[in-house]
Amino acid sequence: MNNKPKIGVYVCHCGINISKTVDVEAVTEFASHLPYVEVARNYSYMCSDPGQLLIKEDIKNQGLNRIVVASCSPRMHELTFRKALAEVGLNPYYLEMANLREHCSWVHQDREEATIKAKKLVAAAAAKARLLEPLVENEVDVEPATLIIGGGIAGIQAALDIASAGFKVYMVEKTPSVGGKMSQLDKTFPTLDCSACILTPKMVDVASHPNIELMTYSQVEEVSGYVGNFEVKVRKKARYVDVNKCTGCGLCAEECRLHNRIPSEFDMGMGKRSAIYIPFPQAVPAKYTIDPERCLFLTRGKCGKGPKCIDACLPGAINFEQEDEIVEFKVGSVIVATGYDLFDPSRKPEYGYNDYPNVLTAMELERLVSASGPTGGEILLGRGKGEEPYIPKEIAFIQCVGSRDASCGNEYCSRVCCMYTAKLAHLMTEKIPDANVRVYYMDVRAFGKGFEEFYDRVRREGVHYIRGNPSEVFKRGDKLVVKAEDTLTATPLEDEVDMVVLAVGLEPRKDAREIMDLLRLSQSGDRFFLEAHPKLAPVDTATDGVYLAGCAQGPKDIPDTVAQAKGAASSALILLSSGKVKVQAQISSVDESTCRGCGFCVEICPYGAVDLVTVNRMGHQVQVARVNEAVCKGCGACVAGCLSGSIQQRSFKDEQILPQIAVLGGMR
Amino acid sequence: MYSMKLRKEKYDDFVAALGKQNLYAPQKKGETLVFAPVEAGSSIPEFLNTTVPPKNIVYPQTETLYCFQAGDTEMSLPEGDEEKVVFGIRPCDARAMALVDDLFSWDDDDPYYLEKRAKTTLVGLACNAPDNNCFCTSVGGGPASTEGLDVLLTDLGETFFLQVLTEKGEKLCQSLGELLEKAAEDDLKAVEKLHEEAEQKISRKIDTEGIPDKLMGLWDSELWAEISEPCLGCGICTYLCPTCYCFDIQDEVEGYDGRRCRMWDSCMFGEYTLHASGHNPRPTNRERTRNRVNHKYSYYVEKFGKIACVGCGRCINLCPVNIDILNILTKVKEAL
Amino acid sequence: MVDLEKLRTVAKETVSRDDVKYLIGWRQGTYGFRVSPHFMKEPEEAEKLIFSPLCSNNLATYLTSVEKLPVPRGEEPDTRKVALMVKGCDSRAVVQQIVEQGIKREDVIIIGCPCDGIVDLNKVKEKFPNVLELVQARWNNGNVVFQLPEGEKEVPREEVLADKCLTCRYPNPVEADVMLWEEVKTRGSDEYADIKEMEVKDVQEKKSYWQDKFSTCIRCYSCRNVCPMCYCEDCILDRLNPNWIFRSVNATENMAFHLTRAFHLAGRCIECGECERVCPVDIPLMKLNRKLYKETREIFDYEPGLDLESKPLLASYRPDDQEDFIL
Amino acid sequence: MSEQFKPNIVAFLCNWCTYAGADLAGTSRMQYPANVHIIRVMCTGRINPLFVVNAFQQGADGVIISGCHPGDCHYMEGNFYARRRFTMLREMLEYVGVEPERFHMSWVSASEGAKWKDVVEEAVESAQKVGPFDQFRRNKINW
Repeated sequence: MNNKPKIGVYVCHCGINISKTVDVEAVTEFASHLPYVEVARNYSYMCSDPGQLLIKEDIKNQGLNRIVVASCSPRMHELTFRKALAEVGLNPYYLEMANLREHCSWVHQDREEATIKAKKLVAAAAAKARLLEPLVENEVDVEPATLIIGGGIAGIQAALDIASAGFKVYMVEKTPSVGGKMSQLDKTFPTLDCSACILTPKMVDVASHPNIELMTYSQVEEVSGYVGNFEVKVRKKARYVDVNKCTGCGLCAEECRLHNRIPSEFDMGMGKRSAIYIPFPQAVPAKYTIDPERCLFLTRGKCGKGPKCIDACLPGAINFEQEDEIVEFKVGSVIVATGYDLFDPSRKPEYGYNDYPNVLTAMELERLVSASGPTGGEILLGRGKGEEPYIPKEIAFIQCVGSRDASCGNEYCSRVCCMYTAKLAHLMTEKIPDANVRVYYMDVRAFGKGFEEFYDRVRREGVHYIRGNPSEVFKRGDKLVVKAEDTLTATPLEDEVDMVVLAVGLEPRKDAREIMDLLRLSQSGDRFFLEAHPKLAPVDTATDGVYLAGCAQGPKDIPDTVAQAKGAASSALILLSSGKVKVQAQISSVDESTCRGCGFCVEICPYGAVDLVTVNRMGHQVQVARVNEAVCKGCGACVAGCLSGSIQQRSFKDEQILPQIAVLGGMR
Repeated sequence: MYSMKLRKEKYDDFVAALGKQNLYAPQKKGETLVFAPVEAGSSIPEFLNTTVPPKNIVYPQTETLYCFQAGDTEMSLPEGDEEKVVFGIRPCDARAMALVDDLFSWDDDDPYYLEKRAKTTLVGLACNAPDNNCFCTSVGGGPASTEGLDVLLTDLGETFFLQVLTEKGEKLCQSLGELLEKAAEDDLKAVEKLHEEAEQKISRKIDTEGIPDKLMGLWDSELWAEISEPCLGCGICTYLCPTCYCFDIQDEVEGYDGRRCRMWDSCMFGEYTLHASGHNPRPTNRERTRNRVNHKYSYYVEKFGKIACVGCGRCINLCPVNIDILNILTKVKEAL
Repeated sequence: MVDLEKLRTVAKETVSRDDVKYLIGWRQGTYGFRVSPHFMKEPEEAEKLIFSPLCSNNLATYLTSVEKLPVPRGEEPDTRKVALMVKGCDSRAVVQQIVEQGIKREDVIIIGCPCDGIVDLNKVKEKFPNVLELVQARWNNGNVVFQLPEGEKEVPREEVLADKCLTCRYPNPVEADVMLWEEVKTRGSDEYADIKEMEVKDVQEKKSYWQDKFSTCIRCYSCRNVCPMCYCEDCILDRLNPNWIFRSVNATENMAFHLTRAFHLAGRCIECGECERVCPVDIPLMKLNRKLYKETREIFDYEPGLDLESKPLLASYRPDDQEDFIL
Repeated sequence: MSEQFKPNIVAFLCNWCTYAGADLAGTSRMQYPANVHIIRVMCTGRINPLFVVNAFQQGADGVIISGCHPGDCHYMEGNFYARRRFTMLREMLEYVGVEPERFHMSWVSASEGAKWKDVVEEAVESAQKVGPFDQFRRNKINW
């Protein structure tokens, strides 16, 4: 094929957006005299159908083989025009754009200067276009399976969706049971459904679904590979219980020498468990686990005359010899649903959480309210050892603890606290009919479906909302004093109460860094995982084939979490069901004949896309770099690090950029 | 022709008198002696010879042949050259120019070179005290050789003794008018004595007899590998050689503007003989070194009847790894 | 102290090994103070080898500069080891070459020659002009003793040693399979006085200084070819497409050439000074290289050619690298 | 000089942050000098420091390198490599007499259109201070 460059230049008026400042006619005339330019035209809207048709017709009729579109930002319409080229059989990468709108007509007013600049930009684009090469978007096969990290409601929902679509799911959960934070909740706002009632069936479904392989008490150790072809290593931690034999009867826990002596994480430390335990009665799988940090036998090497749990277990499931197991498998996509941590209120010492037992977090209250909680659903507060527990009558909620608060590093709104506070306040009035409940708030954000209505209802029920951020909680006699200012009436308050509930916010998990390193994710300013685009790609990440669901990406309530999980599942399914994935075309490649195998590119590549391989060069075994095309993301960092210029990024080669510099530098 | 004298204290006036022409003389640039245009008020430097030979005055290291526009067929030629006078060129370097003239006017005249050469007047300076590694007498030259020169000067201490050798030289002297004095009979005697003494002072010598004829017989000799082993493949020996004239022609394009240039090339560079296919008929320093020696001492002799080496000693002085042409020739003779 | 007997014995033994291709050392040159690299293949050649204050060549450059000729079908390439005599600076070049995978550690036998400093031939020539007879030299308490035709002459080190040796911090090989004699004491320290002096000059002075220096460059590429760290298969300076730097010899291309060369050595230059030594037109190349070396040390706390396990400076980063100049 | 010198600035921007930031400056109709010309690459990591030398050779009076803030690189690490490379380059350029006013590097995110405008103005103003670049500009010599 004769590949002598025949360039078509198309200058867009963009209505008057460009033509108002840039003399479009003059630019077109100028472009028509540039070397290798066969056709130069202008049109009111190049991106419109007739505009695109102009290009297509010229390609067909005049045999153009390079197209320069001088219009808006390539970030806006590069894909549009690439498609147009492809539709008439011209390789879509024979397109170069000159940004005359965002970078020229909109930012300059002097028509003469703007026109000169526009000419330069067009000339530079034409200089590069001449040297463009056709690129092929390769495809790789997709392993029809998904890894889901995290077994909370987000992970559960995504797993069920993908599994129901007929694809394999590997779910890895760090704790001994799926369920996540939602399983700790008593009721859910604003409908006041019982959390367990709606969640447990899904938990059971996950465990029983034939397409889901559930790995609880397990951690992802390593993820390598790339979209469609991730290789995963999971560490299944030793439970010291053979899950195939364990019936979940619980006799072992009864016999454990530490029976009911270890604070239960599930009950926020207010309930007790044994060293061999299930986190909560509805746990899935309902299999016991020995806590290796607590079990006397595991920590000290002896437990009385011998671990009593062994004798108690009739099926003989207990096995202290058990070791961690490494499982390896391949998946095509990954969903990160690792959830969140609750804000630790001891970081706000003014609220006295560490000092007074009757300052609780909302989650602690949640467990108190729960019928399955440590008090069987009664709101009973201990006064200290040997003293009678009491029922609080004066109750204060403090909102935005650890949210919207730059002093503790969290500027964001946690989005759920307003509504869970309203819910708990409602439950207080329900459980303790003579209680006085007030809520200290900054703003009430009741934006979801049924939220505002619920907030209204709670207020009607007598919950008193006071606008003001308390400065201090301290003790006076038997009472706690909340010191605040009612900012609506400008009244300083010292409010004596029996119980203070802190509406703690949501924070990124402390172990988020491990996941980031594992999957090459980034964080946004709030330290939650960064989505590929905040609006248009909220479940995608910078790593192709890795998706986000739930609070790992940012605070959200259950319906939003479920919606995002379904979104992530659908994104993963697009990949899995198409079976193929296109890889980047503008990626790096190595000229193996000049590469000297120094490995700088290997060190530099953030994706591990470059390897050194041994090749035979005229009879000599020499090392050269080679790019894994499916992994390369086309950043080009390797190119600038290569001393011999042997590695080049397609469409951004040195020989393509240098002419741009020449034109923009000298315009000769 | 005839002889004159120039008093050294009149050098300034001499420079002024030639003001309209471009006068080149040895100048210190940093630590290095090169031929450069002389400015008024500069003095005659003490020098044996310049590091860089004056060949670039008639044969620039980079020379624009013509300019063009990408995608266009029109071209523009560079402007013509000005008259130049080279003051203080050593006889070896002038001989080198005379040697290279044969090449550039051989099958086709090379207008770029010949025009510059015609417009250049060479005022040579005989060597009274040759350097350690000078061996001009072994290759047909001498410290007072006149070949290629228009005027030969000899340093008599207070004055320069001028021997006018060509018409160009005469024209130059005439333009100097009063500045020159008539030379005396004694002066000529003193000059001849100086020339003779200088020749005696040349300490490194080789009898080149037989070398040109027999070099080709050593084509496959182990000698070349041994000699070239430490060679770094740099361009010192060739770029600083007054007789090396190889060039490459390259297009230099900036954006859309281009020019076709001729630039010095060196047969010691790997890519000098590199084919587009990737094949290189002279793949290692062994073949390249052999070529360099053969070219000077065999091929050029075959073609033009002269050894293309003037014994200036630059390649010996400056080779970073002490590859010594006299040592090579000695070994060649031993091997013959 | 230098022990030529030991050197020759080790050389003989090494060359006699079946797995050794040759040994690269130094021998006397053809006249005066000159020394030439020697590729020793037979044990009998041992007597030619020397080590003295005249042995300036950094032989590490030959490890990577061997042309790999096409191997005829049916034949195997010669993959035997190369033995190399190294001074302190030379050994750093070898280490850096290994770090950059230019050579493999197991393919080279490093014979360490602790070194009290090498002479600068220009300084020597100034002291002893017109010496044609072969001259030998040795160290005496750090000073240099020349065996001239008229007798021995001792010269204080400050007067004849190369500048790089006067500030040398690594006179002893940092990596060696055999160390030929006891280590010498480190006499130098490097405060970069010359660099700092340059840094504080005003911009016009800097400009004309470098313009002046680079304008004499004839682009013979001896600085590149002698550099043990310049060993790309195909140097970008020789490429026509892309044509980064024109072959034209003029102020702009010379400047760009030298900036490119220096930048490509950023974090890689091991300060052996060979480029400056071989430059026929006396461009003070080390003044530029050492500037980058200084910044490498001061900003990134990094020195190349010391640690076989280190990562190349510009192929690594720290998240907290300084960035005070960035807007 | 009655007419103020208009320096020619070549800017190398990463696609994801500063190029987008410059787009935002456009969308927000911010006004800045017209003598800055942008070359888009995918990442600051792609910008070969020798591009800067080349830009000066080819007639730039000033150069801007700009990309994502550290930690925000679309490709995670590209800007970290760029930072090291340009730290060294900047030291070298200043040392050989290229005024530091001619070389600017910045972190401008996709949301910092206003910062981009500031960077351009800063680059133009400081290049104005030091005047046209002719130290090793190509077209001044031999053309």
